[in-house]
Amino acid sequence: MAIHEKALIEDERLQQHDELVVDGVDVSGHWNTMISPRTVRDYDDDFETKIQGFAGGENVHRCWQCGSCTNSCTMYAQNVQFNPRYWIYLTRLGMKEELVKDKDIIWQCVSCNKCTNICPKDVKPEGVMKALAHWMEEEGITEKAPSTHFDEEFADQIYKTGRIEDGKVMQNFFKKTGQPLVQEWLKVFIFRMMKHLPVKHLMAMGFNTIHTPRTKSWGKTGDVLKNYVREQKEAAHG
Amino acid sequence: MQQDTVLVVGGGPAGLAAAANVNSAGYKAVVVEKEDVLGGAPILSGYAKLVPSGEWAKDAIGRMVKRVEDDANSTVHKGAKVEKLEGEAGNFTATLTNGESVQAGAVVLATGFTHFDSINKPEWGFGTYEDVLTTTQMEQMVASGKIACPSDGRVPERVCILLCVGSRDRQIGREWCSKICCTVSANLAMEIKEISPETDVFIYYMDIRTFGLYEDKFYWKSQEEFKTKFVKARIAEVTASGDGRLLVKGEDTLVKRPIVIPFDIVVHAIGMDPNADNPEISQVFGVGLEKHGFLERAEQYTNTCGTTRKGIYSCGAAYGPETIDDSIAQGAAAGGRAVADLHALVQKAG
Amino acid sequence: MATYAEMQQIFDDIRGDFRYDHELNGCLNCGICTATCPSAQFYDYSPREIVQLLWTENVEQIYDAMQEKIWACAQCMTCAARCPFKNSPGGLVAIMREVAIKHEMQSAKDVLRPFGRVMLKLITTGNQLSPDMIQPDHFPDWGPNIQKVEGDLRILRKAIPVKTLQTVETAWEVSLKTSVEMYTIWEMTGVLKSLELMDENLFDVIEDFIDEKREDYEDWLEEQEEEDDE
Amino acid sequence: MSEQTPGNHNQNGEGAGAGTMKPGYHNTDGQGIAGHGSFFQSTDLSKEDAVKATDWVRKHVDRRTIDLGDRMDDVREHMYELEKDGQIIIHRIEDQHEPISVNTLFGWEKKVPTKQLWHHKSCGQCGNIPGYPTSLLWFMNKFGFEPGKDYLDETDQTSCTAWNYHGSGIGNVESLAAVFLRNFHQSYVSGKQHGHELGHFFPLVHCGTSFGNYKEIRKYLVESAELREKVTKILGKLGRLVDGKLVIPEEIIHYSEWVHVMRNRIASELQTIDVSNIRTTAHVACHYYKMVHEDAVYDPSVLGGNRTAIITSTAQALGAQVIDYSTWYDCCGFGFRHIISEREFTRSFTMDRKIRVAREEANADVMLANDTGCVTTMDKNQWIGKAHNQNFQIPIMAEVQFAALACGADPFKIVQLQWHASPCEDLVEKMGMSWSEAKKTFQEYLKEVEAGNIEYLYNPELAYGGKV
Repeated sequence: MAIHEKALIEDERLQQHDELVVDGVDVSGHWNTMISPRTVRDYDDDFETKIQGFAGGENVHRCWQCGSCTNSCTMYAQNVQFNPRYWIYLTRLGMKEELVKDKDIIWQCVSCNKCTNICPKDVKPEGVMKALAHWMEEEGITEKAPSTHFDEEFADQIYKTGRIEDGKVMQNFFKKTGQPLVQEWLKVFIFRMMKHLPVKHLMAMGFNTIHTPRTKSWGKTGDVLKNYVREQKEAAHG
Repeated sequence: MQQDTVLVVGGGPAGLAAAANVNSAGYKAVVVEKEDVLGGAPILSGYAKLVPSGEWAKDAIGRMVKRVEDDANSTVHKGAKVEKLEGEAGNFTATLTNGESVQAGAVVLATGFTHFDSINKPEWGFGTYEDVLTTTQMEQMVASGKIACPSDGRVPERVCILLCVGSRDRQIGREWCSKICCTVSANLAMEIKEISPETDVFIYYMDIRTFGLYEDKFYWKSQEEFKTKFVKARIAEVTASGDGRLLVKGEDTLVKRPIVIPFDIVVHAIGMDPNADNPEISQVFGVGLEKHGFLERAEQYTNTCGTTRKGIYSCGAAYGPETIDDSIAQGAAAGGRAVADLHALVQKAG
Repeated sequence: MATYAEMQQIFDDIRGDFRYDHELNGCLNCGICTATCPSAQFYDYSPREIVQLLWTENVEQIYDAMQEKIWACAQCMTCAARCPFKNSPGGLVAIMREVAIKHEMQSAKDVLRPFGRVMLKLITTGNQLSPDMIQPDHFPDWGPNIQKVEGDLRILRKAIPVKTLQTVETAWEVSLKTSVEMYTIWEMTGVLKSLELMDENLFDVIEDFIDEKREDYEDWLEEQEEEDDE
Repeated sequence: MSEQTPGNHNQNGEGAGAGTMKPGYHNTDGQGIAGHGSFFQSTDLSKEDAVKATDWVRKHVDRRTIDLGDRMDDVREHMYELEKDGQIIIHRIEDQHEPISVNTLFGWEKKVPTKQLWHHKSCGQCGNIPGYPTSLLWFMNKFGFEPGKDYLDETDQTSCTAWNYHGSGIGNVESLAAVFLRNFHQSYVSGKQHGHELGHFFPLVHCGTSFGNYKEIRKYLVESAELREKVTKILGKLGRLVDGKLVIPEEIIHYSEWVHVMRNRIASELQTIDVSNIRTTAHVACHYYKMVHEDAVYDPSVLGGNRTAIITSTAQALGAQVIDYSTWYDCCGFGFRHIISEREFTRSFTMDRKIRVAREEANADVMLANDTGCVTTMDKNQWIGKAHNQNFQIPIMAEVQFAALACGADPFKIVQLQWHASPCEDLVEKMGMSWSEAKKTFQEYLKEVEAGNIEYLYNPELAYGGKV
């Protein structure tokens, strides 16, 4: 007695023991299948505020679901599952589970900003999608995007030394994103650069890459800066 | 001589406006109000702040009452109804339930509406659960200055307002839109939030009809400044869970899933029914009712203040769901039209 | 996959049913029906969607819905009791199911195969359920405690203090004349015809049974006459 | 709440009063609805004005009809017209049926016959939960009704066949209408067969789905001349017309409506067991009060008239506690085809939306229902919950079975609880009876049955339409 309407039930809502005996009765397989309901039983009241704490999400509460964003969306034209209006709605009510179901496509926003341009209530849907993508990274729902790794490495070096060393940023960025440290394009790039640079500069670059000198009297500035950024973030996220 | 007198039936915003306009033209107004106070629904039902002015009902309507009561050309009969009306346009005689008789050349029926009784929609929990209220009751709570659950006095974490209660519902014979509930609800959401900032307000809607200038002033403002959440779902049932909280059951038609969400207070945005006395009014005054039970308009474009009987005019919510400000405008127009027609009669006779 | 013309015909048959206008007045997409729908709690099934498909005359998606979705409806009719428009989504589903059978849709055949036992019982006896249909070995998921007193089913049924209920193969005793009248109803209203479209084997079994019962009835009538003559 | 404040206007119990239900608690305070708490501050209205402010709340349930005017169609009006036209014969409820009037959802009056009844059985009940019909017949006997004279139980009837209709789509309106008219014709002429006038016995429908289905079919018959014409042909062939006309009963009456109108007599004349310690929850069949809903019984004194009175009224009359729960309005999960071939849905639904809730929220001792499908679904599907940590159990039975227990009927011989899978033992014990002793007695009785010594509620000869 298979479930005829099986296509109407998500797999994760089916519970079944393939082999099971209860009170001496064999109820293996479909004889014990239970379906868990698909009903939404509560909202997460704090979620909207949380997303508003991320850059781009500030105006999410203004949305009235007209659908202009989705209708104008470049990605929606490719994939009807890509629906900014819907994600904004889910964000407003705090339906995180539904949002997470689309985790693999929300980041695909190409930032054409047609939605932001057309929105009659100034919601900035493009920003909301960025905010959602960042929230998912932060929660570990999705892996960090390469750009996030780059940003982090960049900021780290600033905190430590008050300046960045291009070579080191690149090296660590490749490491964190699992890319080979020596890349063909990089070789060509360095080779060309070397041809035109005075030797003195080249030596200084090599030295700096190894010793990463700090900005003059940087002292505790890095820590202060780091604290300030942290505070700002916390204030924004509530 | 009765051709200088207009009988105004009903002392609500429309009737008061009609009487005032009759007076301002130098004619006499006789106001007959079945309740013991003037002011109509805003006063009788204890409304809080009015849409769109934001003034307290008592102050705003109070001024209208005072204007009529202070006018030497006005006579007011409270606690009385018209029992019988004889004569014709220019020469009516009305017998009142208090034994008095009024001679008037014209009659303005400003008889208003009756609030929808939520008991007619029992699956929405009114009458079963103490924490299910109507907008009218919630207005009174706002007027009292404290938002709390009637059942135990706790401050509600969440309040929801259900739109279209007693409107747009063929099951209970109410096919009309009550026009004002969207705006009133958005306004109420702001009032609740103002008094009780820790309370989240949700409005469950099928569509939002905050027409005209009410759009940004109420709908947008409640959403953008007061963080009211609008959920696209018309609620099917309200029940209570074991912990005493109310459960609101609907389909979120945007998410396309059934929802069962806990709330502390559920507010019915009740609609406007025809005045429960309309069958009687129709008989006493010899005027027709349209198919929903409101008074029938004589003619939409050239005689908007008329009824099916010559010399009898109407205005405001007697014709169908109406806002307070439009009721006042219509009342003024009806008063003006009555006086103008009487003036023409006298000229003709003269 | 059906052609567009076939799908259009299916829709026309649905729309042509005399109940159609009675069950569908319009729709504002409010969602009350789906909110109260037991099936919507568990299936990706929505009476609102069914009504919308019909209301917007979307013949392709109506056809799709008839493959699977219409069978999810539990026919409790809560939707009809609640709809502010006085539609009956459940009633519309009933029409769609009948049309699915009329068009011999494979989905209908698949769905109805396990239901054959009920149809067999119903069409032959006029009862839809009988004591011998719900013995423990039929439905292990109802557990070992399906009867609280051990014993032979026939004896346990005999211990019901009403004669008409002391039956095993039918819910109550139905007189032969009654059964034969019922067979006439099945024939004249096209029920047997529908059954033949759905499940030819079951139809053959039932037809044999009906013939046999009719013969029994004829014999009984003759006996009666003879008795009266005596 | 002594002050008359604006919100506190309805505590005199007039109109909607006595409706306040706290979930999980027994409603004992009888307080009015919509009363606000003591914190509630007065606006500047005087007390009198404040009371008037929401006076409309007190104009109660009956308004459901008044405002609706003729836009709410009463099928009976059309039936009377058809009868006047000479098109149909109405099987009327007359004095010999000793009817009691009740109000329906729109405040319409419905006559419920109490005597001279023709039992129209339910296949699910008889096949599966026979304690239903036996408890009902037992009550009729207890009231001194003489079987065969004051009521009939005949073999000349079929099921309504609506289970198949809703489950499969095989079957159609025409066949349902023909079955309906055939069965009810038999009820109409049965009086004559037993030496009375035509129409002497009035049909009492046992099944919820039959009840809903017959009401719906009656509507279609009244609306559609074409349908009437078609079935007239069939009924003619069966010899089931009277003067060439169709016979349609004036009212469709469900057995639980009979129990409802008899509840006070049951409690005052027959009750022997105090059930005030029993926590009951009600599950009213969808097909009783949702299909053709204007015909379901509502009573202002039961649940404030806000929900159908059936079942609750009986439990209250017996003095049991009635406990609210959040899924009161939900269906049981039966689903017609689902319980046979989509069992995963049925068991999941009934466990999640009914049994778990009645157990966790209401902590009920018993769930009372008024239809076969619901009792079967909720009763049989509890056990499998054990497979997925949902071991919620609660006794399930019909309100008429519970009432019979409260009036001292034997749990086995009359109430036939041996056919139930849910833990009815617990309820019987809590009502002060010994399950094990009753069971022992019954097992002794089974030996008598085997030997052919059967006790009857109803003269077995009469079942075959025999002469008295």
